Amino acid sequence: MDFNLTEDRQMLADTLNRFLADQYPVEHRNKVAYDAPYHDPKLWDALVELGTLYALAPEEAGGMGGTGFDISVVFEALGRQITPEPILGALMASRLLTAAGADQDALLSGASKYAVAFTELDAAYDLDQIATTATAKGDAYTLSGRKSTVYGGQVADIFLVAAKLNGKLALFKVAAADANVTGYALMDGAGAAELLLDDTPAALLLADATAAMQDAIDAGIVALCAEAVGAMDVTHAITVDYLKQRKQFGIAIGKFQVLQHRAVDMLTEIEQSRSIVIKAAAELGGDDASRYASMAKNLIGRSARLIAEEAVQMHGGIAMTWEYPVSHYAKRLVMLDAQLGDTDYHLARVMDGYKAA
Amino acid sequence: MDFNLTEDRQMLADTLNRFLADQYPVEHRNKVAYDAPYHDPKLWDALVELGTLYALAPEEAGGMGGTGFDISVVFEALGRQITPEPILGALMASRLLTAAGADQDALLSGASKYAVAFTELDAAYDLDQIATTATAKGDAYTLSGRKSTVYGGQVADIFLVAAKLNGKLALFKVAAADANVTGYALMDGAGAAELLLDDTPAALLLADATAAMQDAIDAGIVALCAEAVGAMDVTHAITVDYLKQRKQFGIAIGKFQVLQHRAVDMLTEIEQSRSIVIKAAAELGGDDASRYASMAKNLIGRSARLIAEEAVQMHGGIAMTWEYPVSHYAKRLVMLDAQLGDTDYHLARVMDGYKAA
Amino acid sequence: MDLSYSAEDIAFRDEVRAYLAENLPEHMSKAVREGGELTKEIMEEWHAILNRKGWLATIWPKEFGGPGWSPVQKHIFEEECCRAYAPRIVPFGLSMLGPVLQKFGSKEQQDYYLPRILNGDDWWCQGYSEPGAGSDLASLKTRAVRDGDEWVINGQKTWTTLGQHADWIFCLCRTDPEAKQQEGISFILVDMKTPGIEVRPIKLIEGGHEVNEVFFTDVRVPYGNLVGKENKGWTIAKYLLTHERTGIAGVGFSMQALEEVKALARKTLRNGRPLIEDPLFASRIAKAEIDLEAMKITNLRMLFKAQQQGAPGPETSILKIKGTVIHQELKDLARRALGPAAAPFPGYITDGNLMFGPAETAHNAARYFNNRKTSIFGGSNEIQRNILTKTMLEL
Amino acid sequence: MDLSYSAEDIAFRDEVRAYLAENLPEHMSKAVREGGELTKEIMEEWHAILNRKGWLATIWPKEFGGPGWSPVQKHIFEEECCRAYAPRIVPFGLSMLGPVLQKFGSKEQQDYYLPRILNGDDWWCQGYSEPGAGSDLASLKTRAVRDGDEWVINGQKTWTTLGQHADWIFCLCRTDPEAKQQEGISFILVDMKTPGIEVRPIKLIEGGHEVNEVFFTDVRVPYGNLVGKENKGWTIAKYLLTHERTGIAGVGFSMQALEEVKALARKTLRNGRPLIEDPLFASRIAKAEIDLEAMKITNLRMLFKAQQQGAPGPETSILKIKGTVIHQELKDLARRALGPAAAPFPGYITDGNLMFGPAETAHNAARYFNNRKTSIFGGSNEIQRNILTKTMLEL
Repeated sequence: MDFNLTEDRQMLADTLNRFLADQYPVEHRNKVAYDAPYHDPKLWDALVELGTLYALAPEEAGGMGGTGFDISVVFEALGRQITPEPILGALMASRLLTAAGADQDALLSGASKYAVAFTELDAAYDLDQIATTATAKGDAYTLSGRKSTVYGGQVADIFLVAAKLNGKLALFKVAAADANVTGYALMDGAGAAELLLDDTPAALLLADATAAMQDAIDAGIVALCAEAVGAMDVTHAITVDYLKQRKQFGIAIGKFQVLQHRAVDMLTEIEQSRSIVIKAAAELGGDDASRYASMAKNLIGRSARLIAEEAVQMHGGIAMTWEYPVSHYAKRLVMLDAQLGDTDYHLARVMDGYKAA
Repeated sequence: MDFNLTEDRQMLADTLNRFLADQYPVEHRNKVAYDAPYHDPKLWDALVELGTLYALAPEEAGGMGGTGFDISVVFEALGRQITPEPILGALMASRLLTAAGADQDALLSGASKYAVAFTELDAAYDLDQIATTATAKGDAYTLSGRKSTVYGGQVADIFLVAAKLNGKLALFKVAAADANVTGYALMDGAGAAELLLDDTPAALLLADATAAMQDAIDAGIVALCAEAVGAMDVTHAITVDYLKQRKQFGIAIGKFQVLQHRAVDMLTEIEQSRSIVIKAAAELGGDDASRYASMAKNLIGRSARLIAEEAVQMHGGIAMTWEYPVSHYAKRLVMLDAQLGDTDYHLARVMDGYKAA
Repeated sequence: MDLSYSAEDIAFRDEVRAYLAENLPEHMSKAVREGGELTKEIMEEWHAILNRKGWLATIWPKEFGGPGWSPVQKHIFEEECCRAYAPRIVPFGLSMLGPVLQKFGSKEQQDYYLPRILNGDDWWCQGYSEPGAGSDLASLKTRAVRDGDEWVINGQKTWTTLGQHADWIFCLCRTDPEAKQQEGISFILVDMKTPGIEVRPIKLIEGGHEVNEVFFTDVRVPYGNLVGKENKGWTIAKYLLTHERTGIAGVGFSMQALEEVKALARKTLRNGRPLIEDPLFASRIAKAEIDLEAMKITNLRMLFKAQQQGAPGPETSILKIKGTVIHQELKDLARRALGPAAAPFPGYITDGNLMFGPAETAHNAARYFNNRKTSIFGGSNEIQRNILTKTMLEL
Repeated sequence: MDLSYSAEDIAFRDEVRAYLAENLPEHMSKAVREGGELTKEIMEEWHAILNRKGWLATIWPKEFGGPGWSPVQKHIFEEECCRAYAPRIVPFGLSMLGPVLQKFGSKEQQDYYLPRILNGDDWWCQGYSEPGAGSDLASLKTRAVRDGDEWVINGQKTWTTLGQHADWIFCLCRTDPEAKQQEGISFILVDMKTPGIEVRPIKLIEGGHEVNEVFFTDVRVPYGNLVGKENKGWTIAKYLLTHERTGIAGVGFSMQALEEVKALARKTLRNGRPLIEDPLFASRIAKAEIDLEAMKITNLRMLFKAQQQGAPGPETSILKIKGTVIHQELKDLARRALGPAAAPFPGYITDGNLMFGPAETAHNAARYFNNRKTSIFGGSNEIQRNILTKTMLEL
């Protein structure tokens, strides 16, 4: 048993944290997160340069990491600065390409941006409900359907698209140039796209992709949850600092016991969140990966909302403004619940396990 | 719109409150509530004398009240002293006898004690699951099955028993003398009984009793919820008083803001509880009676647990002792959730309404 | 005990309902349903419509142009307006300054300002909060110094709602810096066109422009713009804080929000079935609905008590606390119901083919975030708990 | 980062598991499962079994007869004992007085008392709390006055757990009434057979007898029963409060409780189907299970940190707060699962034909109420939050 990071991972964490704190102050983050293309291409290049993407893939796929702990280290750092770079898509695409045994040099070198298109309007979280269809035309395929809120899709070169083929969920590669892509900003910054497919040419990657998609989702959940822990840490630190600085009725509001105890309860939930991410990261790739990913996403869904709402409430009006960083952290913490399955969706998955047993 | 009690009801409330406060101090209550027959026969007589039972039945059935507000006035007063007298059974039996057009003079005069036996081990709350069976023998009937936790059953003269007859839920009258009755004390004081029926002779009251049983349950819920409001009021008052008296670290603990805000949140939930009981009482007997009864029982289930747990926690060790009244109020507040359908059961009933709509 | 409305009240409700059906323009109720920011034009137009009917200044006494309604009638009117998705009445002139002038203003002030409020000639805003003086109003710093027949005002106000539209602002200013905190404050009316005033927008969490900062640099207004006595502005501020608090439960808005959530959960498919059939989501709705049903009665009980006693008591803080919690929970559910479809930044999806659902849903996430304000402003829920601690628990 | 146990730890776990399977008598694990109060005999018998194996004083250094385990091994041992439903070890002699004597006691005291604790010759209880001095220990009033070679003790202790069985009590007594609150307190050992001691039972909320009041009237004990320096008892009390806190999360007990709830929810029919298929109930279990999974890791993280730093830090208060909340929630679920069948007062249904289910369930409601104590004693959760405020948030 050892809860220390390996030296390599600690170095990666330190590098990313230093780099982002230095190059990516929140004012800059807010500017790029809400102006097309809803991220900072220079920062993307710099993050690639630092080896961020290589950390997300295993050696056999050309990377230098790819375990749950590699993923959580990277995304916790990204979360501390609520970085809107489209790295989640790269992670999930890398898992899928690894499963398909496909080349991913262009992905890991940052030359091509990938986005993963599972979600549809009536299939927010559940793979079973995907309705986009694939049709074989000789050796080639075309896809028809609408993929919705494809995170990072506004700048993707390549989409990995889930579609029904012969009654099974299959995975296809679609070039952005071949599809109808409409990008837009998100409430919490960063971008996404609607992807309209209408007999759009596509290359088959996996004919039976459910297991690989679930693994990509599990990895994505570890990433999102680690991102949330990073963002919660910063939000809590800003809040506690504010409690020390801000005076009301002549004394620092941090002297009010009610706010003290609520700040302690936030701390407790953050520590619990950190723990469940460690567990989900440790289990990633194993037989119980999905179960612990669901546990993590549920707990984070609850704690992130608590931290966001309490941070705003304890600040008062100031945290309701665009100018004050906490508002942006709060938005990210709340909105990430709707990525890759929300609190209730994952609770129900844990409950489903009780029936089987 | 008028939220004042009528003069008659106010007088009844005052009389009951004065009488119980005077004749039924908590030490006496605790003695009779845990010693067979788990109530105070003299007090029962006195309550009957004061007209308590007549207040629960409408004029056409020989009573002088019987509306939701009559019921809530009586039970709120009983709840203030956590009175263990078996009056809930009398109320529900009275509703059933009224529905059956049967004579209830013996009930209202207090000469006969009635208990209502719906619950079974595998039918805790849901009438659909009742498995006790009735068999016709000429004009007479016999019943077989086990009725469980029949509140007040330890002293009942007559049981009104729900059993399946020709695929329908029917209602029967069973004399205690004819049945196998085992009485016992309850965790929160007062008594109940297991009723073993084995070809036990019974008189048919209603061949299709579901609607009447539901009405009796709705009325019982109004009663239990009003009882809870009375008990919560007293619990809160004792707690606030304790916060004023008790010193720690040299000052009254009521000066700690954390305890202040938690005491305020208790108050808020009690006022909400009072409101939902008023609503359920107003709707009793109408088309939406069951819906509002379910709402009341769910809200009370949540608030009563909160008040019980917070009262104990804010007191500290003293409220963990048998000697201190709050422990008994806490037990009653928590345990009444399991009577006539618990928090979850009634929430699900409210949710069922969404499907229909 | 009788929860039903009297025959007269029911007749009144029917009259209001019929009137709204007839006179509330559809583009207005549509704009309210869609949940974006309302334009100044919509708000002014709706004011004018109600004013023509004599139903604008619902809480004013008859002598000043109010309709002379009972508290229950006022409540019914508010409920019906919510039910019809009528625009909210901007409260600063009608609900705040109006009653203040009626109680503390001079005859001249009443005669001049009150008709102009009714006519919509003046759009008022409120100059209370300052940076560093939010819930702790008594520590405000904006100075007003008498110079002959004029006040000279210097300082800064903030959270000035809809100040960007305003013609006038009523301010609390410190006029005696030697006096103790709550003493030495005066209530002064200021024309926003006076030189030295600058209004700067504050962008809110969800990107909207609803509140402002207002800066005062050597702003000169007539001495006669003082309302009430010099240095006695705190009395007025307190009067406003306790006046007409029964609306603070926001029951009507929560009823709107509940209907929206249910409609949305019926339309949204999750795991292949309507979201309202998902037990976890349905249980969240049901809990909120039950709390709201109780709140309706709590609200009426306090309304009834206020009617009997002539004024609302401190227990109305319960309405503020629980009312905002319920409303915020419902707004959370609306966002949750949409799932990822709530994620787009409002305004980005204008192409009809690409919309995620009915236009009403486009602002759901924005409304959730914007509504976090309700437990903060008007005396935060923590301040309300402090008030209840003192008044109801006497701790 | 590596959550798995080392090969040595796994071997150790297997050894413990095999030993418990072999040596824990079934009547004991049955009694623990059933949840009633354990008899003195069971507790003493189990102590003796573990002592024979050398596994009784798990936290004692080897020199005093401990097994010399690492923190991880101690944790594994505790977890396995819970898993096997072994009786809890009564902590007063082994976990509290033992470490105190080892750090503060004289050689004579160590030589005399420590072997007797291991042998079970002396049953110890704790004399800390007093009426009026619960979480606020420093205000205690029990006096010990030196009279030649003796202490004369007068006063009252309360919440003395299992004091009815005790041979000895260790007490905090005020020995210098002039000194400031936390000064002037001494740590004294008292033979319960000394004249002037009276033990009165306190009946608890659920009817059980677990704690007592202990009255001291002119109780004379040798001066040499003082542990450590005169007037320096507060140092010892503080040492005990921060010593060996990792067990306070109660993870093993919560794992027991979770298994019980699941088993019960599988057996119980509600609305005609197993309760575990009821989405509302299942969601309550699932939330608690998720919180517990996180708590397991939080516990291990703090254990790991304590192992690296040599002592647990103030953040272990988190374990107390969240650990008790999770355990209490699970006890609530067990009571809820039974529904009305949880209502009978324990002990009334002894007739096998009339029982409501397996004997394990008879005490579910009683256990729920009894366990409300865990968030109160050992420094209430409010006190833990105060500690975290000061140490972790520095507010």
